Amino acid sequence: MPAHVRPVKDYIAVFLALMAFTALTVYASFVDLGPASTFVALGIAAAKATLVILYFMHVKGSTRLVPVVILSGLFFLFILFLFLAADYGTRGWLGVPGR
Amino acid sequence: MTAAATPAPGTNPDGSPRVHYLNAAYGLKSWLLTRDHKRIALLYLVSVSVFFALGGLMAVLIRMELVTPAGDLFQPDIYNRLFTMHGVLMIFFFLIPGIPAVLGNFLIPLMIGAKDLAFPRINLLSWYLYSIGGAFTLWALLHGGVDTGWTFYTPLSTNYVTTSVITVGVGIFIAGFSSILTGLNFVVTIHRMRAPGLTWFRLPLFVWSHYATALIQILGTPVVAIAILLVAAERTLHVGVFDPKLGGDPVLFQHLFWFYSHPAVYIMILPSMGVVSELIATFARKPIFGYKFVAFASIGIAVLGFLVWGHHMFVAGQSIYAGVVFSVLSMLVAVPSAIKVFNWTATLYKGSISWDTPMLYALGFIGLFTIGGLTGVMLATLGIDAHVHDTYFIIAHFHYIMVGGAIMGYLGGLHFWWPKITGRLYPAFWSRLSALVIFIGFNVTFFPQFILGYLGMPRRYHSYPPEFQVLNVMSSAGATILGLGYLMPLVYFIWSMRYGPKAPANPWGATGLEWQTTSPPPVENFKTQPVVTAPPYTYPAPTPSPGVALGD
Amino acid sequence: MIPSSPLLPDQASDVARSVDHLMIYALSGLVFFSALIAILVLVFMVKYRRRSADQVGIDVYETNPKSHVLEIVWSVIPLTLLLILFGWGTKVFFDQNRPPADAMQYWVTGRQWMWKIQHPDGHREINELHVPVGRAVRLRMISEDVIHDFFVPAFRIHVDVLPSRYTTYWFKANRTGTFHLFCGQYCGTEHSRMVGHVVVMEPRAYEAWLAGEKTGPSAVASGEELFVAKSCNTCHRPDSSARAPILNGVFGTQASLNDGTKVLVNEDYIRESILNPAAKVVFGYQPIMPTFKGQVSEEELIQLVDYVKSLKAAPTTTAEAPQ
Amino acid sequence: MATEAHGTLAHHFDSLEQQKDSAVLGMWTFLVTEILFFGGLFAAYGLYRSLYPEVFRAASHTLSIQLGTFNTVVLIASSLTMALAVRGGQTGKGKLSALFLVLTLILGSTFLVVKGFEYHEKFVEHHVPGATFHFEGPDAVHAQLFFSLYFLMTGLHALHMVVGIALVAYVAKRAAGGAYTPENHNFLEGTGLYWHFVDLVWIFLFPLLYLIGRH
Repeated sequence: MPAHVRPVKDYIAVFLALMAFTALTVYASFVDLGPASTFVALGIAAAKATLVILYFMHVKGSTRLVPVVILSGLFFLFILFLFLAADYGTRGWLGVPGR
Repeated sequence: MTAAATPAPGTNPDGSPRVHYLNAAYGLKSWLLTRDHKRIALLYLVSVSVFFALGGLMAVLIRMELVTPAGDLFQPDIYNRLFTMHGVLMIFFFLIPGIPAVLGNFLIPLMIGAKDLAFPRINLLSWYLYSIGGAFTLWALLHGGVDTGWTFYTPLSTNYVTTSVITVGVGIFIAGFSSILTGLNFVVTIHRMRAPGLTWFRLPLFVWSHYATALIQILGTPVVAIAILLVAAERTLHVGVFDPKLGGDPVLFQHLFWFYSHPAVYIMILPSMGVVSELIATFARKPIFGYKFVAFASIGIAVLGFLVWGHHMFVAGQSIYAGVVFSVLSMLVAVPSAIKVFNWTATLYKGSISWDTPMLYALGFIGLFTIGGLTGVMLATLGIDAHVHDTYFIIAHFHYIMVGGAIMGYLGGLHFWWPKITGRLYPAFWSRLSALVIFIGFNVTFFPQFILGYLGMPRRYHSYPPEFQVLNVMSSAGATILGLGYLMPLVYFIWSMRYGPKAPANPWGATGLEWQTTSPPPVENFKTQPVVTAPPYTYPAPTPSPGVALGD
Repeated sequence: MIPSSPLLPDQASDVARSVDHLMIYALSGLVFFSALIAILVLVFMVKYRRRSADQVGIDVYETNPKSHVLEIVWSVIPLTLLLILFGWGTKVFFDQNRPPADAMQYWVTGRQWMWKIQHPDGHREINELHVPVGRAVRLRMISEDVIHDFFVPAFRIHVDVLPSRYTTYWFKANRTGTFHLFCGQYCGTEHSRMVGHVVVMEPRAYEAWLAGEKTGPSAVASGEELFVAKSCNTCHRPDSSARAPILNGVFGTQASLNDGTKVLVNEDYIRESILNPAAKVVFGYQPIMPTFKGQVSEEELIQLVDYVKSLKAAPTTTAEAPQ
Repeated sequence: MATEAHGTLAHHFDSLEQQKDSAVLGMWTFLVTEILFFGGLFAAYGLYRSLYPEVFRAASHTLSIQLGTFNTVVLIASSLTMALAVRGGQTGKGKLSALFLVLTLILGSTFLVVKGFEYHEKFVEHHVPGATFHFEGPDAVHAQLFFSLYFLMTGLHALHMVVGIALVAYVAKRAAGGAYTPENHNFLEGTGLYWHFVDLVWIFLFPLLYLIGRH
């Protein structure tokens, strides 16, 4: 609704921040961070995604229900990842093939 | 009905309005292009009934084959296609859309005092998607069907069978979209379209359970969609995400499949629980014992339902430790289900209980669901599941949940709201008899299968060792009774549409906004916006308000 | 031939007995609760039947402050019983899945639609498994095509047979007899004919039976032959100039890989290293080994794996053996 | 989804605000299903990447980081133009909105063209899974798995782009015709949300497929 029109400069600022994050993540990928590199890359991606969701997608300033919907979706996605990891990560602990 | 000495303009002599949603427009186009949720519900009613009949026919053929141990009626390939298509049709095209798309579609706007669902065009689209998905599946059926089992386990489904896996996969994929859109419509409608005064804790439990169902439809369906897509990709594109020969893991498919397909069981049973809550309250004429517990139990089942899928994979090569986690979480799901059953039973205490047909179905539901649920607990126990996994024990268990639970609730709901949907009453004697016949037929069919399963008869067996024959013959005999029981409502419902006595607005003396409007309801449900001032199930029920119903 | 009782399957191992005990516990819970619900429903139906058309029920929930207590009681009691069931069931499941160390090693290869079985001494049979009574038997299983499942109701355990890696089934028969063997996972057209028998015999009868049958070379011996026939020994040799890791004594150890991680050398790793040698290359070696995918059958793989498993560390080459 | 009611208030809503809230909530709910749809593929990718880290790293090195970065910039820029187009709808400037939508369209098409070049390169290098697949280096089997997942994920993403471009074209035409008002531009808003979502997927695909462990 007209009450929630965001100034153009906000959008430009978000865009520039996204560009900066993109440069950062490309740069980070060429630095040997060891196993942390995955987390750095995904962390930067999550930060970029948050910016897009909050500003471009107007979740900031929306009704409270919208973030609840998004977070519950992410929660169940997390459940999928978590239990997959629980299976594949503990295979072989018992020392009996197939268990 | 308030008796009017002279009928008001636009009403029949008995006070009901002359124009309602059924006769507001005529012709095929007025049905196929309708955006009225009530008409779409009827479109769904017809189409799911067709699929139920087809699936039932296959069940009959399966039971005929199993009368003798030798496997002498059909070739094994035909038998395999029969049980696969039985599962596919019943699960994806009858049970999952069944109650939500028929009763939910019809009732949710009525129950919350809205004129329609939030997105009427999407509602119609979802019926078309369902029909297209169904058409794909039927097309595949005519071309020989599928013989992978409804679970489509890889690598059998990807690299070994030559039947129409992709066609049926596409059908299920499209029907999945229909299911997602229905769920989406319900969630938005329940959040945004409630009548003034209708707070969350004044919602009928039917609406609560549909809300929980919608959450599963939205969150689970996409994952099975991608799993089916990957199966199709493996069959066509030399992609090997699940193919051990190409470096993939077939067990991953089972994870993705059951991430949806276990919660999908709750898509089938939760709406039925909602129906039963309505029936128990109405026919005991008192509020549901522990309304909030029952409401939150629905949400609890939906959420916990997502955490337990691995109990289908205890012996599938899953890590034993993951199995332990899934087992204990599965035990937890039993708690909200137990809460529901105890609360329904407690509601009967000091009630004013009538023995009308819908109530008989509801009580049948409680009994059968209790057995189904408790055997489910056995299956969640690692040590027992290791033995009865993929035997007739599990067949019996999920038929107790899906047929004894979901279909009993569906039929109970149909009998309860039939006067509202069609404006006609059906014969009381025959309908009571049908409830009894179905209950008996069901138990004779499926109880012997528990024993068969524990004895070790594996599922999906076309021929079996002769010592299992006695119980199989019993089961097949029961199926005959059950089939007869299902034919009875078909006959008297169709009869009632033409010859049944006209139904008043509130034949059962029930609370709930849907009984405040006329039977059948007008096109926009209520003439004036209803306002809710009390919790649900406050008896005695208010007489239908002429203001809401007729607008005068 | 096959004894059967009308309501209970044969019970032919100690584990089967403990599964039955567990089942009795669960079943008594089922009977108790479903009887409770059924009786309450029927009693209320009759006692509180509607006596006049406008009679309404009495809401006891809001008026009785103890209602919430009741809710908690009927949540906590089932939960407690369920957790007992869970704990007990888990214990039984571990018993079902953890073979004792002294178990006799058999091999099972599933394919559409038959079971191929090899005995420790090399004897083979199809759809029949002869075992001595009173000895723990461990089956190492793999499928050549789709997922199958080894299921003997008398032993009360299913285990899926996967095409991607080995799985394990074990039992210790405590009585002689002939018991059903089923494929428990739907595997295509002739799934219901992928059945056979487990014949449990007195040890002496088993020895006599083995002696009467034509016996082939043992798996280890066949594996050794294959090891030479496929020229594995040209690279995997116990001397310092070898281009490939020395295999003596590697089984059961942790091998360091080129990417810095470690992997347990077990049956699955050896099988994978034959089929897809470059996937996990031992530290210090080049990925030069060709794949043997399509050149060796699952049964030959079993023999090779077993041969590698049998190679004991030679005292002279300990310095070269990967840790 | 926000296909309901372009012009004014639909008959079954009480107010425009209720209608807009419903549209936004419906679109987001739909996007949540999309998250889980892609989520299944991400799960498969994450699983195999953690099981075969070496070869996945080696295979991901063959992707062009220049083209990937270029496409990331293009897509984020298209998100900016889309956000400004929606802002045009909010302020009732239909022509401006249409202009930004056309820009979005051009940027989106650029992305697809570049993606097409990348795919072409894969064909030339025999990195397309199938009989002709060839991978220099150890463990070609799991390298092929990487490329299977690469094509599935980027292909599904590209498919969503195509749908998005069709939607944007339709919305641009309507915006130019003055169909969207500050009170009701729900379809424009919904299209914007969809477009941003497609961008979001790429924001995760880019590091996962192209970047991690480049050193």
